[in-house]
Amino acid sequence: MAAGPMKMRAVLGQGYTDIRVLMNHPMETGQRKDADGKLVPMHFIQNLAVKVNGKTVVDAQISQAVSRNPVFSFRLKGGAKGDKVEVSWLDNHGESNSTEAAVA
Amino acid sequence: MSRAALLLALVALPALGEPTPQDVQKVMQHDFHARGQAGMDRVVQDGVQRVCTESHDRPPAELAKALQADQMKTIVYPQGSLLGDWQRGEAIAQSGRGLTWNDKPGDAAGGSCYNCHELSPQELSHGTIGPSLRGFGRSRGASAEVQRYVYGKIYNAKAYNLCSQMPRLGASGTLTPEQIKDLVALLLDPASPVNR
Amino acid sequence: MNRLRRALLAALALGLVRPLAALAAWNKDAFGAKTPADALKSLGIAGATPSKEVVIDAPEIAENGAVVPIEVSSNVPGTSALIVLIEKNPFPLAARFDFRDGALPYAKLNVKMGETSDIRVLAEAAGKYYSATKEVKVTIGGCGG
Amino acid sequence: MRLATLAALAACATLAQAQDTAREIQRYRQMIAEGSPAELFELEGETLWKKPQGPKNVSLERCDLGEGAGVLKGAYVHLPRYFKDADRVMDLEARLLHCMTTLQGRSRAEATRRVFGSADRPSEFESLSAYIAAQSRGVKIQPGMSHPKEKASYELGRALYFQRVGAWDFSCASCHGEEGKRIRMQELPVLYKPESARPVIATWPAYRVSTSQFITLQWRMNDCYRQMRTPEPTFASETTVALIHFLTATARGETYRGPGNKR
Repeated sequence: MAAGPMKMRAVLGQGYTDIRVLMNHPMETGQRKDADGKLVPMHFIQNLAVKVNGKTVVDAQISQAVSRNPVFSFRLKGGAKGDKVEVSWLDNHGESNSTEAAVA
Repeated sequence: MSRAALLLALVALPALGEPTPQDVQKVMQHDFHARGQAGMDRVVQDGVQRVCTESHDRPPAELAKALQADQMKTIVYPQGSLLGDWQRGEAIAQSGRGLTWNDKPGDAAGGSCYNCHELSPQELSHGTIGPSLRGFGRSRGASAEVQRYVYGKIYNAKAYNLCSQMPRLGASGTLTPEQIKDLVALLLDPASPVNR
Repeated sequence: MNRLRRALLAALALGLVRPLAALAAWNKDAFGAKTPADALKSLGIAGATPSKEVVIDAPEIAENGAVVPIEVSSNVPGTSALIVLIEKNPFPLAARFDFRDGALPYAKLNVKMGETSDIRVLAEAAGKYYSATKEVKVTIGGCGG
Repeated sequence: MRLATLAALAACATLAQAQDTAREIQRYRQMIAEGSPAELFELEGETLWKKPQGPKNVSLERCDLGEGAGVLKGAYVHLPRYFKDADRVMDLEARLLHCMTTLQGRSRAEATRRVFGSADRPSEFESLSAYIAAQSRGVKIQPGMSHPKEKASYELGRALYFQRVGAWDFSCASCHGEEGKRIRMQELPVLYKPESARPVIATWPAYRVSTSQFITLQWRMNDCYRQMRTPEPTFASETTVALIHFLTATARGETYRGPGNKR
């Protein structure tokens, strides 16, 4: 698939904003063998950040223990329609991606 | 009635417009292709498959008895004890390999037993299509006669119940006599977890 | 001047002072630890008080260890971080979430579990740690064929 | 006496455990459904739908899935159906293959070189199925049932469902034939009964968490026949379409809510 597409939904709930973000990433543990028996090298997202209107509110460190094609949900205190929410990731190969959405 | 006549007698008249097993077989012979060890012979029904399909697994008693007798003749018993090693038996019961188009013919096959049966109480992930076999040997003992029954049932389940869903693991060439003896041990050996 | 610079760099290295924009440095030692105890030591955590205020919502049985959905949160006032450990995994530390003004101490994610194991979650509040554990049984689903 | 009570306790513990097991598996399924990467495949499918390909360098946007050229809304749930231009009943994947060969001018061999993908690289049919199926969310399932060839396809599908073949004498009904049966931990819906078929067909195609792949009904037919120890069914052949037709017709009337999420 394209270099790790991401999809995010930010919806105003009761008293908090519900953020759900999907990201395409193999999250390889380094222990999996490919079709012809070769070990696939470690390749996983290490850092994940959620920013609201430019300010980091969630700063996460994750590992190869997170499932492939990760799906995360977070909750922001309050929040208002139109707030700009951005989620970005950085993996152990130095690759990164980010996506943003306005709170619906 | 001779066996052939029995087979030819249609077990159940198909409803109008409903394809017969022969019609279905023709479509499959057109729509399938051999792959790996799975050849096109496998879409051609034998007598047991034909009768069970036509009767929706409820064959007329007389026909069933006759065909079961035929199936009984296919069972070949090895010499001596039929009790193998239950630990190898557990591994065979766990393995789902064997006879698929991506199984290599030389590789050891398994019995897929846990897919349908409960056996050792330690295995939470077991099926329920077949009866639970927990404590099977505890209640029946491990006499030569019981060993022979279990060996035969694994070798060709259709000899005992014509339209059983249990594969003919010996007759189909899936398991070797040695592997079947190991499964007999898994079921009958007092030391096997099935009987503890 | 360089004494101050050196102290700041040292502090940065220890992750005590996070540059506003940059992400927390990925804690190689903690994530590389092979036992829960070593992971906590690398995170500078001496001990944690078990508390019902730390909540783990996870299935008791997961049909497949590749994707185990867990929801972790903390009702301890002032919670600033949640740490997720999967005790029996080759590398027990699975994730660490630091929450700042505006985010609730809550996260839902899918984790991999090598085998049936306890999931342990720690909540950090005002430098003290509170913990909860939940066992998830991992079975092999499907036809095993 | 104590031994008997212990045994009794153990017995009812197992029974209780069995019910807990089923309930917990249900909870596991419900939790993984809430966070599904299926949407990522829908995105990929949209890109492919619009991407010019083949000797004619044309996208699939003019492909008629039965509701008119390029119309996606409700197309998936009205398949399989009869198509006059091909004079046969087609499911979604058969129809996509038809558009690839006619509109895009691709050879059947090239278009079907890789019909089932991998976690690293889904196949075109998988991504396209995710995107197109999603366009039918909220629409009632209603495959073609009026044309004589549609009726024949349905009847063939039903007969195939009960046809015992292969080295292990299985039919679909061997596993999908009786209520409450399981293979390992996997419950087996009795798919010739509407009430069992509806929730299943309403959530296929689906993202499979255990392999991180997006799987379609053509794959499902292929993999079931593999486990039945038969030779391989040709992709989008009459057999596979007839079976999918029988299952979809059995589920008709249900509101589609896929793409879904499977173990």
